[in-house]
Formats: sequence, structure tokens, C-alpha cells
Amino acid sequence: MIDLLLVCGLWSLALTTLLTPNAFRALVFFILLGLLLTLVWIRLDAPDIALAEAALGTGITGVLLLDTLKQQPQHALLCVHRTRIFWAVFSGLSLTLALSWALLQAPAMPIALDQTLTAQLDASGVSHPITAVLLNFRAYDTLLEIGVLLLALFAGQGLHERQHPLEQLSGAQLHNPFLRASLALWLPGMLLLATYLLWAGAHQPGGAFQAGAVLAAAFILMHLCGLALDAQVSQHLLRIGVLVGFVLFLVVASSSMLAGQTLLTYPSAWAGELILLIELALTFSIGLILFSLFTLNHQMRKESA
Amino acid sequence: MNTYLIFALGGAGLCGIGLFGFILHDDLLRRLIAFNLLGSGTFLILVGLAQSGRGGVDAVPQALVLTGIVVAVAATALTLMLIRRWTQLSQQSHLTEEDE
Amino acid sequence: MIWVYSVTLVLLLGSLLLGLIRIWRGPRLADRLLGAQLLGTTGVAVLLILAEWQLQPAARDTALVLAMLAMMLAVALVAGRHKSRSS
Amino acid sequence: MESFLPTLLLTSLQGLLLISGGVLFVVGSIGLLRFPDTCSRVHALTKADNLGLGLIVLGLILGTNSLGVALKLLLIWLLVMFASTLSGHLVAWYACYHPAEKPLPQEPSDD
Repeated sequence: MIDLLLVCGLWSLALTTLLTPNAFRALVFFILLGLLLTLVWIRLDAPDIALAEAALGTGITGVLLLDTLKQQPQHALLCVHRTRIFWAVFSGLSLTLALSWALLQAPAMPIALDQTLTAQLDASGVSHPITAVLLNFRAYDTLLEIGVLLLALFAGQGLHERQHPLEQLSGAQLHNPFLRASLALWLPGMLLLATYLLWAGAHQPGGAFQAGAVLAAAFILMHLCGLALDAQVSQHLLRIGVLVGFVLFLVVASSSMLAGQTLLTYPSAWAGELILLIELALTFSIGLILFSLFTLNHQMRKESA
Repeated sequence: MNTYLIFALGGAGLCGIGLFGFILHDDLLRRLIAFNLLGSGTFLILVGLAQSGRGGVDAVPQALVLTGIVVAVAATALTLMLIRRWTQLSQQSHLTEEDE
Repeated sequence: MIWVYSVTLVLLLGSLLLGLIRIWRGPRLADRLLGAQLLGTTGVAVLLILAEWQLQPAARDTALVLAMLAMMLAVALVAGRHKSRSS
Repeated sequence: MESFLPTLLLTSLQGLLLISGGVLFVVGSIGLLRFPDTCSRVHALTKADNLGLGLIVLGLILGTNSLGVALKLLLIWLLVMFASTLSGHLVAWYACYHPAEKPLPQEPSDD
């Protein structure tokens, strides 16, 4: 019952987001869609994804879109051709129908990966299966993922050509005493939350991704309040921080080759410690990369202003 | 009809809605939102289908989706930058179509 | 006990719908964000109840994250406004 | 049989707390819907809803027997109260200090 309601809510919010002519309304409905998705992931027994969705959806995506939307020229729904509406409805419906048909026809899965996983969990050094998959059994994916994040960051840096002097970066300060005072309480709280999530990842839902998202949100909050991180810390330090996750991961992954094993095998005696170390570096890097993507966006606004 | 399958079907609907919006809109921001909907639908299908086939929690697709969500946010940020650059250069918020 | 949880969830759902109407009506961005804040608080309540109902303790962590990050939108609203005015 | 009455009492108290918390949420939403302008709508958000969440948290605390969970629930409530104080203040600040932003016709609206 509650599941059907949630699905109907998802669909109606998605349709409203797409069809409403008012851009701000669409934005807020999109943020709410993220909130609803968080509930859906909890219902699906995927609390790790729910944590990431809550942190990324409200902390980063919402802020990014809000930031962009205020700059973009607003306009109403364009009057599109009748044929285009037809094609849009037709292809949307046919995709849905095809996917649903495929879902209902899906044969039983022959490979029981989860049983292999449970059998091997003791060897991984952590007791939470998702962390074990991310950082041990399928560590290759995670390595590539942080590489993709770095690529996105480099592409973004390539997009905006002018380098800003630091004075400009520090930006205007928010003259709200209450906000500034509460920041002193709130930022340590967010850092604590990120640490908790990182620590929790070894044996319960949580881990580097969620912690990195919360860390990025903390950096963004600082930036929004006029405490620009890139004006306080030198650029070199920031660059090192962005790279440290990938480099450390790669070093640990390839050092096993020296001992004559294949890439990405941890010595089983200290697999747990190594995973924690890599996760710490990954958290920093993910937080800094997401934050840098946000500031790049932010600076482009200044160029256009 | 278990919970997992309901949400997988919901994800299929979300995919369809995303594709619909992607084709319907000219505005690049709306297209980005539609694309994000498509992505969320895909994630729902992945996890929902795997778990409904198994009748329980399956950690492997969950880990995959977790990676995917973070990459999707980074891609969204990059796309927003591209959109801004385009708007700055061309003074319009949708792509020009020369062959119409 | 289950029916108490269901009744509370239904009430929260009603509150959610009313909040949606406010977001729909607007008229200003500030009103819409207020609606979003309200739904954030409702979401925290729903997560806490689901944590009890589904025996999913991690839902409480999610509620914690949501509670900490829900005010970022308000800060973004004010910060963006101030900067664009000063520049 | 001795433990029967306290359990019944506890359960009914918990039910009362949870349901009245839910009712308060609905009341807050009605306030958000009915109040005439942004600054007064902040009241509905920051008062009724936080009380509602507090009652729900109390009800859930009565149901658990673990100290850690109870403390975490309390922490969540405190955080939500603090956050909604802050965001309510910011939104009201924005709304009252920038009344020039008010013009409705600029925003394309279909209602």
C-alpha cells in the first residue's frame, strides 16, 4: 500500500517537475523527488543508497541547481510542435511498456553472487557487505569511479579559462550574525557526522561515499557563508587533496604486484586497516572534488555577471 | 508482486517519464533534470530487479548504484557548467537547431 | 502497535500533501523553500517511524543526515541573493 | 500479570504521543497553507512541526529499550529544531529585507 503510494508520488512529482512552466517550482519539486527517493531506498532495504541520496540530493544537487537557476534567464514552457509532443509521449510510453514487460518476464537469476559474497565476507577485512564489495571485491570499479570524478573536475577546469585572483574568490560576506554564529556549531557537527559515517562503514551502512558527500556539503556551506576554502588554503594543497584518494588507492593497489600478486589484492592480515586508510583518502578526495565542481560553477556566474 | 518488483516497475515508469521530458523540452536545464530522472529510474530498476529475483537484500547492485549516484552528481555539475558556458557564449538557454 | 505507526504515517502523508500545495502556489521562491523545509522535517519523522517499523536502524542515520543538511537550501537562497546584489 | 498494566499504559501513551505528533504536523501544514504572507508562514514551520517531531520522538523513545537509540533520537530532534530555527530566520530575513524582490508578474506563473 505504502509502496504504491510512493511510486505514484514519484511519478506525479516527476511529471510536475517536467511540465510546470515555472522554473523555481520545477526546482523545488525536483528536490522533493530526491527526498521521496530517499524514502524509497529505505523501503527497498538499501540504506547505504538512501544515505548517499539524502546527502547528495539536499546538500549538493539542490544547491547547485538553485545557484544556477537564479542566473539563467527564465522562460515559460516553449510551444512545441504537435508532432514533437506526440513523439515524446510515444517514446516515453513505449520505453515504460518495454521495460515493464522485460521486468515481468525476467528469468530467475542463475548466478548467486550474494552467496559467494557472504561466504567470502570474513576475508575482506570489513563486516559490512557493501563496503566489502566497493573496496575489496570490486575495488576496480571504485578506482575507476574516482578517476571519472577527477576527469569531470579537469574538464570543468578546462571549461573556464580565466584564473581568478584570490581576493575575488573570497567573495562577499554574508552579514547575518546568527548564521555566522551558528556556523561555529554547525560545521564541526557536519565534520563529526562525516567521520561517524566513515567509521560506521566498516560494519553498518555508511562509508567513503556518504562521508565524502557530507564533507562536500560542509565545504559548500562554508563557501556560501563567505569562508572560501580556496582563499584560506593554498591552491597546491587543494590540488594534493583532490588527487590523494586516487593516488593512494593506485599505490596500494599496485604495491600488491610487487609481492607477486595480481592488481588490487590486499594482504589479508591488514586488509581492514588498508581499507580504512583508502576510505579516509577517498572521503577527502570526493569531498574536495564535489566542492571544486561547485566552486567552478559559482565562479562562472561571476564571469557572466 | 513484492515490494522490490513494485519499485522496479516504478523505476521503469520514471525512465519513461525522463525520456518523455528529454524529447519534449528545448530548455537545457529541463533536459538535464529529465536526464537525471532517467538515471534515477535506472538505479531503481537495477536494485529492484536484482532483489526481487533474489527475494532479499543483494549487496552487489547496491554498491554499483552507490558508485553511480556519486558519478551522476559529478556529471550533473559538469553539465551545468557546460550549460552556463553555452548560455554565456550564445545568449540562449537551448541549443540551436540548424536543420529545421 | 503497527496500526499506530500506520495512522501516524497517514497523518504525515496528509501534511506532506498540504505542503505540496503550498509549494505549488508559491508565490515567491521563499515560500516554496519554506514548503521544502516543512517536507524535510516531515521526511525526518517518516524516516524515524520507518526505522522502527522496518527494523532498519540505518534509517535513523539517514534522518540525521537529512536533519543536518536541510538548512543548506535556505543558506543558498540567502547567499546567492546577497552576492548578486553586491556585485 | 503485574507487568500487564504498565505495558498497556506505555503502549497507549506511546500511541497518544505518536498520533498527536502527526496531528500537529497536519496543523502546521494547514498553517503554512492558510497564513497570508511569508513571514507569518515561518511560524507554522518552526513551531508546530518541531513540536510534532518532538512528540513523535518521545513516543518512539518510550518504545525502545536502548539508551543509544534514545540519545540518537533526541539528538536528531535537537538538530532539526536548531536547523529549522536557522532556516526560518534566514528565509524571514530574506523575505523582509528584500521586499523589492516581491513582484509577482516577473515570475511566470500559471495560477
